[in-house]
Amino acid sequence: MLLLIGVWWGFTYSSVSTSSFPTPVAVVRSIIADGWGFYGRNTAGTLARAGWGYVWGNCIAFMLAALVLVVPKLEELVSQIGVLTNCLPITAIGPLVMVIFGSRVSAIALSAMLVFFTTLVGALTGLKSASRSQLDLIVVYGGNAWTQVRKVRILAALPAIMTALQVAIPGAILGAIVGEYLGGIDTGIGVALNAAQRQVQPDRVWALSLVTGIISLLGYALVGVIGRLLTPWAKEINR
Amino acid sequence: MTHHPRLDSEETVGSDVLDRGDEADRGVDGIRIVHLDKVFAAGRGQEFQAIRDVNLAAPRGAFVSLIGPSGCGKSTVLRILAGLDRATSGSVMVNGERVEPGHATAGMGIAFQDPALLPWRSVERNIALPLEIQGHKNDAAVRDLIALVGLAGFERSRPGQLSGGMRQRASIARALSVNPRFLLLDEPFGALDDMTRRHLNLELQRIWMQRATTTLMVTHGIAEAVLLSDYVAVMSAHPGHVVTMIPIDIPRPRTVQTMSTDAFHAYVDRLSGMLFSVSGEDRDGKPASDSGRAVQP
Amino acid sequence: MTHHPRLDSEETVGSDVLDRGDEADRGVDGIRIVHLDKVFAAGRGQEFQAIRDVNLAAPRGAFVSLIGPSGCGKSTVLRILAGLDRATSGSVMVNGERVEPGHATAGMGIAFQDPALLPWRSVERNIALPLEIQGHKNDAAVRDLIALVGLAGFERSRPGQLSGGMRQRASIARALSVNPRFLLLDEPFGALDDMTRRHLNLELQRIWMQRATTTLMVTHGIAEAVLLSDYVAVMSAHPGHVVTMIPIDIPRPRTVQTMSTDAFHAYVDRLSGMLFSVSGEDRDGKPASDSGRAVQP
Amino acid sequence: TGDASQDGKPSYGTVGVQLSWLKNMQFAGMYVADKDGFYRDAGFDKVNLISGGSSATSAEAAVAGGKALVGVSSPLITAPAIVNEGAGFKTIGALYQVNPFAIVSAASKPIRSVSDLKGKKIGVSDSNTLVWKAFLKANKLSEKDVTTVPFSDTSMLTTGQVDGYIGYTTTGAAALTASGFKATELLMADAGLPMVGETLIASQDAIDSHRAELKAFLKATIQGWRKALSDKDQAVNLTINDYGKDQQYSKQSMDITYDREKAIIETSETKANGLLTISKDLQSGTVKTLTYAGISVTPSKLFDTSLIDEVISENPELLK
Amino acid sequence: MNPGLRFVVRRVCNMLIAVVVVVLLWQVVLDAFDVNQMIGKRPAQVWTYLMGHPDAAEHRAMVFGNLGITLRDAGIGYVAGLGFAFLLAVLFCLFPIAEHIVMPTAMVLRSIPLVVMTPLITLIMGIGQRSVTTLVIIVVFLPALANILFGLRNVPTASSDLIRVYGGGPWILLMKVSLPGAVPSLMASAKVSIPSAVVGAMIAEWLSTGNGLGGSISKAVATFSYAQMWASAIVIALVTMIVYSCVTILDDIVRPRFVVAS
Ligand SMILES: Nc1ncnc2c1ncn2[C@@H]1O[C@H](COP(=O)(O)OP(=O)(O)OP(=O)(O)O)[C@@H](O)[C@H]1O
Ligand SMILES: Nc1ncnc2c1ncn2[C@@H]1O[C@H](COP(=O)(O)OP(=O)(O)OP(=O)(O)O)[C@@H](O)[C@H]1O
Ligand SMILES: [Mg+2]
Ligand SMILES: [Mg+2]
Repeated sequence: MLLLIGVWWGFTYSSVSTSSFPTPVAVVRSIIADGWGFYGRNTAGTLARAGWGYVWGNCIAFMLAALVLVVPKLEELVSQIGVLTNCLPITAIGPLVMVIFGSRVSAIALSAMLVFFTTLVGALTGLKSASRSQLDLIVVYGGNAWTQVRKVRILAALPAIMTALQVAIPGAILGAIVGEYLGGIDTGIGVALNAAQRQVQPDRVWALSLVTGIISLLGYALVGVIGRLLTPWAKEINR
Repeated sequence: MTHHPRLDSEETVGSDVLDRGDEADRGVDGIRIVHLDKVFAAGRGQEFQAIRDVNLAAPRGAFVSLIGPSGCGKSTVLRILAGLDRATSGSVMVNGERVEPGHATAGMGIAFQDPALLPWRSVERNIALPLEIQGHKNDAAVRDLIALVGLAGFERSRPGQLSGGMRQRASIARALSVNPRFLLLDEPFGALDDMTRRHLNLELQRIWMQRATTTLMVTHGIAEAVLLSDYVAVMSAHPGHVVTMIPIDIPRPRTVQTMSTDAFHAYVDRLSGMLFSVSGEDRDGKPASDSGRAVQP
Repeated sequence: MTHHPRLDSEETVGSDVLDRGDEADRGVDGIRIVHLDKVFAAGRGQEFQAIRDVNLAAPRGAFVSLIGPSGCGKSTVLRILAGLDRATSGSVMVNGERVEPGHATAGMGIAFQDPALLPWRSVERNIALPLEIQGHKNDAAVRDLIALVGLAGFERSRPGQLSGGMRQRASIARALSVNPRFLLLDEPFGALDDMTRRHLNLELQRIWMQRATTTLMVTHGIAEAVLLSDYVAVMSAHPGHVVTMIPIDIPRPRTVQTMSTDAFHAYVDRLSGMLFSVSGEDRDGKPASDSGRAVQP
Repeated sequence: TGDASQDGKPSYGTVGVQLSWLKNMQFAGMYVADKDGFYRDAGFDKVNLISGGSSATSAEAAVAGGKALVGVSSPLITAPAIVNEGAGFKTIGALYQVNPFAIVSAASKPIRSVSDLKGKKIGVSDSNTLVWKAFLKANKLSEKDVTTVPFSDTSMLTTGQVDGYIGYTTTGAAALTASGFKATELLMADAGLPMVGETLIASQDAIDSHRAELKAFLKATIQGWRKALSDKDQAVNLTINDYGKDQQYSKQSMDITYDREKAIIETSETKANGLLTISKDLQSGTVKTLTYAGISVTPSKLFDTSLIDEVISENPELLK
Repeated sequence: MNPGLRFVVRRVCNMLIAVVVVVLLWQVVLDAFDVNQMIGKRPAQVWTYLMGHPDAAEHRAMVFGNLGITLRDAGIGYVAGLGFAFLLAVLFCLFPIAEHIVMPTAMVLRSIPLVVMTPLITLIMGIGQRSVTTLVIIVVFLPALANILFGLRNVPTASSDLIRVYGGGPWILLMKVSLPGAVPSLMASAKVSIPSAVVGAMIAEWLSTGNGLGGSISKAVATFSYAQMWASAIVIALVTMIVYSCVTILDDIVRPRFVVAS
């Protein structure tokens, strides 16, 4: 991290006019100058959207993953739909999302979309990681496929799912910001970023980006910690 | 089904157990394995015949042990009996019901060769799992079973925090938790010291006598097999085949003292001899050669 | 280091083995375990003392068996000896070298309690793995080992295609593949039938005698321990502790016939008695109660 | 058509207006109309000003989807929508009387006339592709004479990756200068591309069936802009501290923007005809510009000035 | 029919079913939300644009021409991004300290919107292939890295113990255990990265070169040419789905060699 700042400093110091790529000092100064009123409100808006997007994206991913578990034939189809949601550029789906969901929810929808596929693939991979003998155990005591899912597969998948959930964090935030960037919203990092860019305030642009990065980092670390708490067995026998 | 399974055994099976007055409800249809074959796909288009024409019949409520050299197909037979694997041919019935692959036999308890505990569950919750699946909870029973296998104090430990033997004991407790009418045990005491093993042997006998549980146990301990069984089936290898089934005619309940009787020793010696003769021809104790690999087109 | 480990044993250890003229290069520093403690974190801030003040010394080239009730800490001792776990306190030396956690002892072979085969490697390549790691290949040796453990014909099978006993045999072969000067075996024969087990016992003795391998074997088979060992250490449980170490004074090579001698039976009975006394107070064979769980603040 | 409430005043309920960009100076008149109650007086319970953003077609989409009664857009988007899709939109008024697009360049390496352009590298964002095409055509420049690259941020100019970029005169050079980078601009309007900007669009359906409502909206909006143009403090204040509060705009740059906007909103024509009106000349000029961009449309297809004309004639006070 | 052929036929059928369902879904969603026909083109309209329209040939030439550019951009970025992620994951395994330096950087890079990043990247790399590739790498990189790393780390303790007792260091652990064990995760990353690479390439084209489908789609949106936009989007979506299917088939072939149920 320190290294990164160092490189940044060196870069901005030496080569480029500071009017376009600010030094770390300028960025920090800009953060202090804008203050809590600015960042508090904008990040709160973005976080709320990213949070909802995260929840929705993950819920849908889990529902589809569960569906695949019950009807394994659907796997190909479900992941193909995942691919579909993930391979279209935002410039293409942005207007559509705005029309379908309304401008206010579009940031949430985009955020959910970016989260969805990562989690879906993580969940599908994880749900296959239960061992044969663990599944047999359920069968012999009269459990059905659904019991296997509940008692074994979900928990066996938990480490993989937690990784997916971790990776989904920056996705969720990015989605929310891009959604805000597209329009229809008054408060949020994406809006502030767009405005700052137009107003030629590179200090603020980079400050906002930095804040975003830090938020992602915190979220990523947080999910990591939760994951470790949730799966204490992962480092134990690990068959 | 009136067809009687052909047994490649010297003895015939049945009447002596049925004579036991206290177990009048036991029928002759406890376990019935007829012409069982299992061929595994062994990769690169090859096939491997693990067992061939296995036949075995035991009355309801009987305790049957299955012994044989390592790799002869004991676990394979057991997994087919449990409905976990599909036989290549042949049929299997348990307590009067036909075993269908993928369908659990009602009232079955099973301990696999590997303990297969769920790593995220505590000992207690691992043992309670079958009850949970079947929708009835019974905390008291679980507690009793934990004490029975000597795991009191470790209720909340996870499998990763247990020793090998402790894991195996948890797996036995789990098999017993459902009050099974049909019990399958695959080398249940292999990782236990003699003391613990003997204790659990006798507890198993007590439980079996109380509940008239039809039981099939795979084991490597000949003494253990004689101590517990009504019948001991001996398998030969490559491909696995039940060569004989010997009724053990020692009165119940058997105790530690039983193990020093002449009758007991006679059975142990006889079975050792048999096992020896199916295991190999070499006097120095060379094991069954696993090299006669049957490759079929 | 001149400090001599205190042994809670009736016997003292050493001279009798050194007398054996054919093994002149064996020192007195084969295995030296001094005041070994291991405390596990047991979750929720609690701690669990698995072993306390374990002491054990054996000369270079000796064959030592470790017996004790299930869960008494045998595997824990073995893992510390292997440098896999860090002791909470105490020190461990092997063949004159201090064991440092995380550093492999040169020339060590080990078979874990669970076979730990790599599922994507064939039997053959699993057995060759230690050689591969150490950078020397020896296909002939691997082939011989496969034959030795009776896995000929299964060289190319994957572990998932083997029976439990076959997997265990592969793991033994792997432990032997490095021509070890120091061998650790954790219940290596637990999943094998008597016939195979006896064969491998004798093979192990042969290899050990040829190579003067310092060996520590954890086992539940008292007869096996007596058959193979120079010393048998007996552990009690909760927390684990070596209560005694008994030298086995039976001439080598021992054979199947050895097992019917009176000396052999005397040792077996004596060890059974000891194991019984450390295991529990209950005549009916109640196992060591695992309930006295030491929880420290 | 709104219901007449008890006191005979019409009531149009709540309507949405899709703005073309974030809430900045560009919509000051609407803020005033909202704050000072002109919309309420005109019969609206509430006028929702919906922010736009980088999604270029949001106004057309919102109007077509019925989410907004009026959208703020540009002929450069509306015309293709009409031509390509046969869409039933009309431009019913225009705020900017002068084509707001400009080529912004560094003062140290200025592009002041078309002849300066040769051999230069110009950043053009996708939404400005058409106007750039029209500009090249109108000035008989070929694609080879200037290099076009996608434009993402003004830093491309300040770091010299491009020699100029296409932006709004209201924000472009002014904001750059305010940030400490001396910039100049070449107005497209001065280079043969007359065009209206910040146009108000409505669907044909609304024009036919909600005429009174639209007229009420136009009237209140004109009132708002009249007030905004006469009271700079209020306009700038509302933008910085109210509607655009979360963007913390700097007063300095808003002041500059205000002045620039005023110049292209209040022309001699609007002084005579009223704000938001579009003269016949300007209509045909716009259509000509569109033709350069490869879009052939007739004034009557693109514009419907009947509403604004009626509003002005019915409310002569709007001209004073 | 031989099993290999049957396998391929089954996968192709699955693929076709997926396409049909997607097309149905497309129609149904647009109808359900009553999306205006000008913006939400229906399958039939896209078909007309590409096949039935008088200028259809021209349209096709344009769309497929751009498709080629995009596939090239995505392909280069995909290989580079995945390779880079793989190398870094391996590096992290060997030197865990490196993770503490690189991971935060990767996170920050990933969460900064590309619109902000692009000018910096084009400044360093120049406008063209190199900056497109860099942008694709940024998009592909983090999820791939996290997945591969998870796979490499998810080593059974028993296996790592085995390597350690025989004196194997991190490198041997990696070669003998971690890598073979991580094959499922590697394949999962290879799959997830396909759509990421495509979308990354299109974003990069939009922001940096203006070529390819990324450039043409956003220009089409800006000029209200929704038929062209939809046609481009659908074509790239279908192509991505096909590529994804191919990698899935590869996965199905490779995976069983490494995960053997025991
Ligand atoms: N999935 C499989 N694929 C191929 N061969 C298999 C498979 N499972 C088992 N076998 C083979 O079938 C034979 C019998 O295996 P099984 O596990 O039934 O032996 P066992 O009698 O239980 O041996 P042990 O006492 O060692 O557990 C073995 O030779 C084994 O290699
Ligand atoms: N990782 C761990 N965390 C907590 N407790 C542990 C852990 N590993 C082992 N123990 C405890 O340490 C004790 C000794 O375990 P160990 O595996 O050494 O026993 P053992 O003598 O090998 O038994 P067995 O004969 O059953 O294999 C057991 O009570 C076990 O519960
Ligand atoms: Mg078996
Ligand atoms: Mg152990």
